[in-house]
Amino acid sequence: MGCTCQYAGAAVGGLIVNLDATTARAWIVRVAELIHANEQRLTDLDATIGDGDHGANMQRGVAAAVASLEEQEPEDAGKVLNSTGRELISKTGGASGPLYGTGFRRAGKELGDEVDVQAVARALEAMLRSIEELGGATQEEKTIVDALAPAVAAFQETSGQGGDLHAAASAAAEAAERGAAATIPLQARKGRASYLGERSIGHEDPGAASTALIIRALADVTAP
Amino acid sequence: MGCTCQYAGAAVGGLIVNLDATTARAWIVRVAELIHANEQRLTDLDATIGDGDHGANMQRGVAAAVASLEEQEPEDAGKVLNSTGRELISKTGGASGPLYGTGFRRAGKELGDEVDVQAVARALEAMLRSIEELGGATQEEKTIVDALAPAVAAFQETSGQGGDLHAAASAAAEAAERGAAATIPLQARKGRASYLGERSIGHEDPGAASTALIIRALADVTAP
Amino acid sequence: MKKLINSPDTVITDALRGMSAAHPGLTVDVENRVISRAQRASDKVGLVSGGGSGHEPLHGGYVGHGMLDAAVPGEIYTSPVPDQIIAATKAANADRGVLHIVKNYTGDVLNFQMAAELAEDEGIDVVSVIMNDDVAVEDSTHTAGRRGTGATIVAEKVAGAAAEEGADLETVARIATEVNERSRSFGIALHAGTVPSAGRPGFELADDEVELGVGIHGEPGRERGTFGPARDLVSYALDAIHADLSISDEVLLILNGQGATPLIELYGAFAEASAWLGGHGAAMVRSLVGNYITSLDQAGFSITVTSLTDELRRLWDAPVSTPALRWGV
Amino acid sequence: MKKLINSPDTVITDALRGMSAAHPGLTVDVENRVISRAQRASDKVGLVSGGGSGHEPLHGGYVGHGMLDAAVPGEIYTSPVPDQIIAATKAANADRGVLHIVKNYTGDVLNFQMAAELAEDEGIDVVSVIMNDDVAVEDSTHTAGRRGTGATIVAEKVAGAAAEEGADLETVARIATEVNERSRSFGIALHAGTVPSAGRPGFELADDEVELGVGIHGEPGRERGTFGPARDLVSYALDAIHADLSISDEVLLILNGQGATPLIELYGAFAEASAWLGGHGAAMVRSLVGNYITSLDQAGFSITVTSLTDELRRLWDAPVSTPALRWGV
Ligand SMILES: Nc1ncnc2c1ncn2[C@@H]1O[C@H](COP(=O)(O)OP(=O)(O)O)[C@@H](O)[C@H]1O
Ligand SMILES: Nc1ncnc2c1ncn2[C@@H]1O[C@H](COP(=O)(O)OP(=O)(O)O)[C@@H](O)[C@H]1O
Ligand SMILES: [Mg+2]
Ligand SMILES: [Mg+2]
Ligand SMILES: [Mg+2]
Ligand SMILES: [Mg+2]
Repeated sequence: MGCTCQYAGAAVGGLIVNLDATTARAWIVRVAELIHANEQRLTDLDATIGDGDHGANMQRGVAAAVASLEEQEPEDAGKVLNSTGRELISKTGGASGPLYGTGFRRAGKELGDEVDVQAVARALEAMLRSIEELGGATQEEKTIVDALAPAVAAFQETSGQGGDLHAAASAAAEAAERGAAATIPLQARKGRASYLGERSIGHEDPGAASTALIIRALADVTAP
Repeated sequence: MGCTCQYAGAAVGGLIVNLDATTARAWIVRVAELIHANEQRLTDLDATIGDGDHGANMQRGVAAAVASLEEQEPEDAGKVLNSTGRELISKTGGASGPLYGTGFRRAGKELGDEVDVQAVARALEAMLRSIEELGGATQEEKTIVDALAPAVAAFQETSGQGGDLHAAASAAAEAAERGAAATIPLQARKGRASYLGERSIGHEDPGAASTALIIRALADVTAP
Repeated sequence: MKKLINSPDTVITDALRGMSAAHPGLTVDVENRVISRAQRASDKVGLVSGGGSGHEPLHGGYVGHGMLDAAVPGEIYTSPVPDQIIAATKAANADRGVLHIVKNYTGDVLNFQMAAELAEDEGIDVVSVIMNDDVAVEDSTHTAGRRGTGATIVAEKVAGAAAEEGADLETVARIATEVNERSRSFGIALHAGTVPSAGRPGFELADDEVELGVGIHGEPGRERGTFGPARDLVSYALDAIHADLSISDEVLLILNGQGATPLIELYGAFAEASAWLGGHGAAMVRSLVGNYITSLDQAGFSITVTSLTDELRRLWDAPVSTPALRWGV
Repeated sequence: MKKLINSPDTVITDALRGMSAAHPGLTVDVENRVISRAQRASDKVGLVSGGGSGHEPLHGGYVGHGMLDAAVPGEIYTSPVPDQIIAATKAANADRGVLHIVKNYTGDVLNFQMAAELAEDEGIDVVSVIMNDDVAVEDSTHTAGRRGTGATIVAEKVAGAAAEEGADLETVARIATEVNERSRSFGIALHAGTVPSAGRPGFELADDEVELGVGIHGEPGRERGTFGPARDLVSYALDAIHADLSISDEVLLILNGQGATPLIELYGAFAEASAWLGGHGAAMVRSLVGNYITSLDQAGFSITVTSLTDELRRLWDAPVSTPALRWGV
């Protein structure tokens, strides 16, 4: 099975239907590209309501994740995500490192060597749950969760209605972006931004913004 | 003699002919007034080529000297100058404190209970010599000496030609002021300003400026 | 921005190289960013602390006999990563368990938690004590909780002394917890510090403004206040502490500089703090004045008050030999 | 100007009150401005130093066992007055004579000289050693001579240890003189400090400028230079020192902060200095990193190198217990 699975995501008439190892790697590489392109924006968002290191943190983490994937070539998507999670934990620092890192590890564990869109839905849900559990945040506390929770819901809904991986990922990315924008009027109740109290209102949460990039990257690499 | 001397300086037809205790006290009080009025200027001069404390130093010293005179009422001019010197040493700090303090003490010692213009000439010369000895400076090194040396010379010349106390003091004050102004093109070779090397050129020496005030004060209080 | 650095990227590495060269009593793993004792202790509970860099001498300056066994510096103002913490935990481990002293910031807490789990997997007993002494931030479900600041130094010193005496992990953790419960801190900034990679001050204060309740990363506090004499600023800080901790009997007072405030000013502020304590019936029996937990080149101060017990006082007095605190040896 | 002070007029008094409250081991005569040991030493040569304030912990922070017996702080950047120095000399006198350690500034030299004469009149043997280690200033008849800076700390420590061992006045003075001869210093400023009564920085540096060879009162040095990486600035300073002192064998290195430069930067600069010394065949066997002789809130650093002898090294290692330097006790 390992072998079929590994190449099952190869384009069928240009269409990527499964999250195989190649696509998973492409996802992480695309995440790195998007983070790199948005590093300054993430830093600026964090400077406004946090400590101004979110761009640098994420950049450090995803660069390490990509470097590690180049060295190791994990054989299935689950292992790709697991390796990514480990690198994010090891290298990111800050609050976001353990949160995203744990999220990717649990997603990878959940995914295992499965590849279809339903499995990806379950993997993303595992990512969300583990981040909620570790960080203790619920929605509307102005965190990663505010982008990830609607993304997961949209992914599930689209895939449940028969949407393919790209359709589900696209819906998730849009939901994540809306979720990130919706953090603007919120008052932070978790993380450094919470120290600001009401002064955190009126600014987008940097972690929600980076979550939107992560989900957008999945939509990008699954595009036909 | 003590008694006659003590009041010998009292105005004769408005003229002060001797440096009695009253006149000596008036001199020091007038020095304090002039220093007070020029404190900022002295500070600014010192800030430019030194460490910006000459105004504060002098102000502290002369205020203490006046306070002490009020308490003690020394019986002759020599003792007034001696007391002033001691207070300047005790309270001024900086290079100027020991220099002026020693200068006034030695002037007081030289003067003793004498009061006439010749004695004052010898006292001022003693002041100059002691300052030169203690500080090791000669003329044109951009110090107190550059104002005091011409002042003493002018005082001696005027009194030697029969000029009275006021005439001699006025000539001395003018010479001191010219001497202070003449420090502007000099390069400092003594004191903090010497660290500036050529950058000390183009600015008046603060110590020379305060010397000019001290001598001017003598001219002021001996005016008819 | 003029800073005495080679480049913003090398600040941590360069500083670690410097620590290594300056302190033969420390082993500094520059690459993995772990500072530990050159002479590994045996048969005692190990103590590990760490957090973002920029707070020097915290924590590396507190590694040595009577205090920490190892410290892990993160990037500037960013928590260290689990790999570092695990390495430090191993370096500190002498088979009696390891205490993690963690300042309450989400990043620090999470990264230490990950590391503790992984260290436990490798058979090392780890207990964590979370420091949260900064009264500037309300401790409610609406925030990440009070921040950990100056009391961390006290916990490291006192728990370190207990470990050196042979106390077990539970006792050492209990003592650190007690320090946390009996300590409160409050900071006021006059000028923001500059993170090298950012290149400009973290916040702007007008000529007549101060940040009341500032955090050690230049986080905002309760409010912007009006600049005033040291006496008033010190009273404000102590009133804030007093509102949350009954100050009486014997106290330890730390008058800490944030990095760019000269010692002559800190001594002046200390005089006011000590007078305030006297006026409130407290006996200041121990104290520190100086730069102990800084925020780069931020100007300002923080005050930490620990209400002492006989045990805490005895442990505070015990010998300590680290780059930044040394007495009795 | 925002400073942590009550008012420019009370800075010294307030700081002395703070020192008094913070250090039970010191007796601080706030009114007369004399800091001395609470436990007066007996049967040893007394050591007195002093100078303008603003250089803390110098000199008050170096009063205690193994170092100074008394210190006299002047106004900010202004030498103390003879009355203070005489009082300190009396406090330090244990009938074995008193050493005055004086930094070479006209004001300091003259005021200590006046005091020494008056103390001699009262039957106290006084010997003065004038420190002039700052190579930034040419030592010629065209200047007041080289300034005294960081080597003063070394002289106070080492001569203090000799006195504690019972050496006589001549020997203690000889050792302080030897430190002066074997030490050189050089400072570089990145931003000027602010004297409280002046209310604005002592000089202006452009964003790309540094003052090379700056004095401890913010006096100008050799030239304005271009700002660059720590490595280059440190090399410039060490080259200047090296040009005047053959650096080889065993040296003591002090990497000193001027007041507003954070410790993390000083450690980075220390790494460069230690590498430079290694590259020039010197063995850095002893060192200090931190704020030891400051210039209020000036940003920058200075380097002092002392070429050690066996005797100097032994005396440096001897126990010392002061607010700012403490080891071996
Ligand atoms: N408890 C939490 N749960 C979920 N997300 C959180 C939590 N705390 C912080 N975050 C997220 O982490 C982001 C900040 O990450 P980062 O700047 O990298 O770390 P740090 O805050 O330690 O500097 C915040 O914008 C927020 O989205
Ligand atoms: N060796 C010296 N001989 C004579 N005058 C001197 C000498 N050194 C300094 N001065 C005078 O002292 C003045 C500075 O005095 P002040 O600012 O009070 O002391 P400091 O230089 O110690 O701060 C200089 O302007 C100069 O006129
Ligand atoms: Mg951040
Ligand atoms: Mg001056
Ligand atoms: Mg951070
Ligand atoms: Mg001066």
